[in-house]
Amino acid sequence: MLIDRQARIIEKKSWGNYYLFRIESPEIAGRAEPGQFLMIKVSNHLPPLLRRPISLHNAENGAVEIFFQVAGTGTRLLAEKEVGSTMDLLGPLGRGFTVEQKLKGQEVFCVGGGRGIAPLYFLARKLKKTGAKPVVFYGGRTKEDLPLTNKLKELGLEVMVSTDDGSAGFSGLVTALVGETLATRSPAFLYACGPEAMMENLAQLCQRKNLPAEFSLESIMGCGFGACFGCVRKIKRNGQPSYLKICQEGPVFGLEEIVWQEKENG
Amino acid sequence: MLIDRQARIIEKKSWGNYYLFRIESPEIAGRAEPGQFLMIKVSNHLPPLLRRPISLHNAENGAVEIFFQVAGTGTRLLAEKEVGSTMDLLGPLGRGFTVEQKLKGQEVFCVGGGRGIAPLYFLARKLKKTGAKPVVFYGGRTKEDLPLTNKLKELGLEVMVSTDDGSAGFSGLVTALVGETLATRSPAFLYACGPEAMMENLAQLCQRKNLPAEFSLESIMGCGFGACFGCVRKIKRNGQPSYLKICQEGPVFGLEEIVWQEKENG
Amino acid sequence: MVDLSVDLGFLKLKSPVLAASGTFGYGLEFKPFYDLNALGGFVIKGLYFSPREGNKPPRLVETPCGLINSIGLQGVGVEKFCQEILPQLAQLDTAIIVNVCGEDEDEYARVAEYLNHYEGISAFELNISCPNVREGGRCPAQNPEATYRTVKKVKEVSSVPLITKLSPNVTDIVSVALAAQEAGSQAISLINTILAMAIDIENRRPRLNNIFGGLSGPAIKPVAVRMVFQVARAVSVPVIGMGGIFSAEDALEFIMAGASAVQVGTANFVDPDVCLKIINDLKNWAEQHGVEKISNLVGCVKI
Amino acid sequence: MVDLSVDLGFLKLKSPVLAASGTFGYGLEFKPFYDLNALGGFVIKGLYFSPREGNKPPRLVETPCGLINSIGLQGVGVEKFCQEILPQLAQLDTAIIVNVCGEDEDEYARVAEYLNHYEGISAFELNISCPNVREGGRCPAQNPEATYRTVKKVKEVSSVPLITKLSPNVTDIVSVALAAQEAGSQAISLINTILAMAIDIENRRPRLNNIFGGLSGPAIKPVAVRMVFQVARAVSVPVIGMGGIFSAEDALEFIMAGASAVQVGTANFVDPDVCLKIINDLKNWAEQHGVEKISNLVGCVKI
Ligand SMILES: Cc1cc2nc3c(=O)[nH]c(=O)nc-3n(C[C@H](O)[C@H](O)[C@H](O)COP(=O)(O)OP(=O)(O)OC[C@H]3O[C@@H](n4cnc5c(N)ncnc54)[C@H](O)[C@@H]3O)c2cc1C
Ligand SMILES: Cc1cc2nc3c(=O)[nH]c(=O)nc-3n(C[C@H](O)[C@H](O)[C@H](O)COP(=O)(O)OP(=O)(O)OC[C@H]3O[C@@H](n4cnc5c(N)ncnc54)[C@H](O)[C@@H]3O)c2cc1C
Ligand SMILES: Cc1cc2nc3c(=O)[nH]c(=O)nc-3n(C[C@H](O)[C@H](O)[C@H](O)COP(=O)(O)O)c2cc1C
Ligand SMILES: Cc1cc2nc3c(=O)[nH]c(=O)nc-3n(C[C@H](O)[C@H](O)[C@H](O)COP(=O)(O)O)c2cc1C
Ligand code: FES
Ligand code: FES
Repeated sequence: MLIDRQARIIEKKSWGNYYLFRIESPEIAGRAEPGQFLMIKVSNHLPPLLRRPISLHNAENGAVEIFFQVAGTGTRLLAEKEVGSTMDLLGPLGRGFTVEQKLKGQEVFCVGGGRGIAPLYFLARKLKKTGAKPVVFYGGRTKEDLPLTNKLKELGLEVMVSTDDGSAGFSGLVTALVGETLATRSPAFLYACGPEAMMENLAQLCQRKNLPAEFSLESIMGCGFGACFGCVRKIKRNGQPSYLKICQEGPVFGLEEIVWQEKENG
Repeated sequence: MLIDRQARIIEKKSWGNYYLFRIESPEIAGRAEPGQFLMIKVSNHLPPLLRRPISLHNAENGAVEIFFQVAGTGTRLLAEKEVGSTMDLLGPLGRGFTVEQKLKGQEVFCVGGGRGIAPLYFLARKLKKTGAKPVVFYGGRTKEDLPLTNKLKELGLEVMVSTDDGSAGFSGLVTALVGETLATRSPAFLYACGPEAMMENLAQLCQRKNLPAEFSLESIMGCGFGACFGCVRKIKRNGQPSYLKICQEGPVFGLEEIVWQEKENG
Repeated sequence: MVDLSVDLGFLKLKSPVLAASGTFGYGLEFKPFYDLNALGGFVIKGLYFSPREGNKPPRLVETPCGLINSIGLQGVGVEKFCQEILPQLAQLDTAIIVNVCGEDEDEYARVAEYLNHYEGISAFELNISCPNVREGGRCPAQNPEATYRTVKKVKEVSSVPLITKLSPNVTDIVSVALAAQEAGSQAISLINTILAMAIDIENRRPRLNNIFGGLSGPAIKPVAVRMVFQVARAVSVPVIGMGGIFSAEDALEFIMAGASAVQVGTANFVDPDVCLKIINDLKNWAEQHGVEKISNLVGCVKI
Repeated sequence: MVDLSVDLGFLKLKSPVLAASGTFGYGLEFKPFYDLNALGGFVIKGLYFSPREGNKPPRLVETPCGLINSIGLQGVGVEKFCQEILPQLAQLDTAIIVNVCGEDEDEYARVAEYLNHYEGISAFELNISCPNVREGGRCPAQNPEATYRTVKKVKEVSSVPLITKLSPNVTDIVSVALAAQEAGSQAISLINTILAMAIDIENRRPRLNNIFGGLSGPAIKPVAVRMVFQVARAVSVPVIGMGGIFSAEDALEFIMAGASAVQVGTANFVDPDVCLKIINDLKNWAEQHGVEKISNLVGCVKI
């Protein structure tokens, strides 16, 4: 974990509300693991006061990639940055996805909803390298929400897309697509990142099917490195459920660890 | 007085810490008088919270000009704006300099210190049109503080410059230069804008010489249009000295009106 | 068509958006920017019996997302106000509220008595919470007993409905609000500014000549929302909320916290037409959210 | 060479910059970013006798130039702290201050008594001002008598120097500070957070599960500077100032207002190495301004 105050944006793409940046940051890129995240200072002026957590979408050749959706002031300011300008990054933070050697040769599902696809690209790359066979499920409300479909296909992966309105791929929720697919296929593991409701539904599916899984959770973060106790969620780890820091003990947690009902206050 | 939220920057120049913008704003330009000012929103985000007061440096052909020096956060953000971007202007505000017809054919002195030169360009143009003969005194710490010298000369005016360090023109304070010049010449009026100490010294000179004069004062401004009572200074107008609003009753005041000792708190 | 009107009981407002005292001059300063009749109303700058000079400048300093002022209630006094300004306001079709000030309880009452005789004043807002006139920022609203006495005294002489404006510089805002209600105040407005200070480290002096001033603006909004929420749940009279409102979304926070109406202060300096914008945006928000009457939202926050 | 050291009487600090409780974890979280020995010291997150869960999330919300938190003092309790964390801190050569909490006066005393037996604690900071644990944000620091009683009780059992941390949610900060001094507190630190609230207007719910939380960050700096100034002029013990310090310039405002040392809170979240930067910038500022000893600036504001 380190601070890179001079990370330079070397590529920028955008699709509507979605943005992808490629940022030169050799040291962070060198340490990054799929599922970890960055805390990004979106502006040199206040507000916003706090950094914003954004997943590592990729890390290669001394650069990291991020993929994000404009959700408010912070991400809007981030989106306004241009190629050539520098950013202040803190990372890599948190514990990423577990990729065990025993997945070699096995089929694994990676399920991303909306901006939740961000860390799964990086994960799928690593899975492939390990010799696993990742199948990526990519869901959105409409086809405009699926800008990374080609990028994923270019990795040589099987990609199944779904849209709530049927404008591309499977018509319906991505959870329904995963459910249907599970009727005929038996992956060794499932990884997911996306809206809370999506992940909770997937967790139920996995429980029924006895399918081991990991989920990347979100939470409002004050610091990103364990200092503020702001990001906690109820997690069962070594015994009783207790409030664990998402930023340090997660953001990735195992199926059995997560207490979903603890949604509290929307 | 009106709000132009879409005033477009059409020209930008800079010299070190000094900036000149030409901004398309036909309605404000059409009403502007020398000595009046704008309240400028320097950013669409907070902070800074408040607009910043900047004098009208010129108004012609549907555009206004401003000339400013970076003094803090607000002016720094202003300086970062680029040609083509739009600004939110409120103006023209306040009461400008008095230019009476009887100055026709007479010599008048315009004394600007540092960024205080800003409104005097606009004033000198108007004086020339009236048929007066403006002589511009332009003082700075060093020759880098005098970026408008040529622009003033191009108006066809007599321009006398001074620098504290002698790097250009008269070596010493601009007040000394004015004092020396007054030994041999007898202008009909003096106008000044600049640091408080400079103006106070000039006021003493004028009093001794019985030279009528007007000064453009500064004050921290909350609103710029009379609503907050934040910008007051002690002024003698119709009787006893009282706190008058610089933004509405000024920023230009007559020699006899200003209570200089009322500097209060640096 | 969304219904923006608000019934305070003693006063019907066209919209829940008022301009706050001390930030709207005498109203006339804003005429160039829009038709003031769009407003729910506005509150006149604090008025003492006699004209007042106010504090020595500098009187303003900007802080992160905030503004500290130490104006000290510079103003024209009741006579000039009634002779020269009120007649110009009388033509407006919107609520004119006078912010009533006093050095002591007697002066508050004298101001109220004087103003009683004039037409065109919809209500008094009793300013017992200005931090800029007494030593160390003290004011009656910092004490339930002093609040009760002052309100009671004015209530007895006043023929105009009474709103009492509270100070945030207290340990227990609810006890002060209850005292004002008990003494007959027909509404509570809050918050006035938070006592604050800034130092110019180069000169090693306070930035304000008065040393202390009152903090306003977005910085204080979370404190104001909290206090409005606390007071609205404790009193039975309507609450008028303010503190850092710059947008319709900000106004809605206060309304949902329990404010029947809101006041917009510092924002008027930045965007002279901000009240108009907030009113329009409130209307749009209500339409988009299927809210027929803005006042249905008052205090709707679920806890 | 500028002398940054500060002598609080009961404790010598290498520099006037401490990290504030609750914003520096147990210190260890910051080891990756710089050598903690550069600090004047740091204050451990609030410690109760037993481990505590803290409040339900969401626990944070950002506001204009501010942060509201309702962590509710989640923590490991004294036993685990002394067994597992303190030994790791003992190797550091900087002041370790423990923020002592309690549900009631007895618990404060029990925590102090327990910690007395361990080496490596430079001082206790008595946290009688957390707005996040009792109903409606109440705390002992809102009342001079409760303050006196709590401080006195801890003082009687404590073998470690005592700092008392005050709450800004009061009418009269000076009376509380005097009560703490009277009861034997050897220093006063202030301010803790300001009680605040934010509402999610789309969901019509408070943004924090706990409804209220404490506001920190640049937004509150002008309020904090004012209170530090007031307290420093009234007490004879040293004052430790905090609230919204993000830069050396901010720190200097507090020092000139009368703070012998400062604490940096929320800023640690944004820039984990901010304390180090502030220390370096303070040194440079002092050099440029011909100040040989930072502590010569304490309370130097001219009024
Ligand atoms: C570990 C982690 C990784 C993330 N990775 C990505 C990513 O790769 N791409 C991406 O587009 N987004 C990602 N997010 C979400 C992203 O952090 C939020 O969208 C962003 O912080 C919103 O900030 P804002 O200023 O734009 O919006 P705000 O105006 O602050 O808020 C807009 C909405 O976003 C919610 N929000 C605010 N902060 C957070 C937060 N920390 N987490 C979740 N929701 C929040 C608010 O409650 C509000 O509803 C991630 C979040 C976490 C915790
Ligand atoms: C009527 C009027 C006309 C002006 N015209 C010009 C102009 O044409 N060109 C130009 O360069 N400057 C002009 N100024 C000064 C300019 O407004 C300030 O330099 C600017 O507001 C500083 O803002 P900031 O955010 O950059 O600095 P801040 O960080 O806010 O402050 C930096 C320094 O400037 C001082 N300052 C802050 N606000 C003002 C203010 N309103 N007036 C004076 N000093 C202030 C502060 O006390 C501080 O010492 C004018 C000021 C007034 C009142
Ligand atoms: C410059 C200024 C002057 C003020 N004068 C008064 C006043 O005369 N009477 C009063 O009751 N409140 C006065 N206030 C307080 C405001 O009415 C309001 O309560 C406060 O500023 C909080 O609202 P805001 O954050 O929207 O400004 C003044 C505020 C400012 C900024
Ligand atoms: C997330 C968070 C947790 C805090 N926890 C504590 C605490 O445990 N004990 C305490 O005395 N103060 C606590 N505080 C208050 C800070 O120590 C400090 O007094 C306050 O935040 C003001 O300083 P700042 O604006 O620099 O953050 C906490 C503040 C924050 C933001
Ligand atoms: S975000 Fe601060 S502890 Fe997790
Ligand atoms: S700046 Fe507001 S009255 Fe002059």
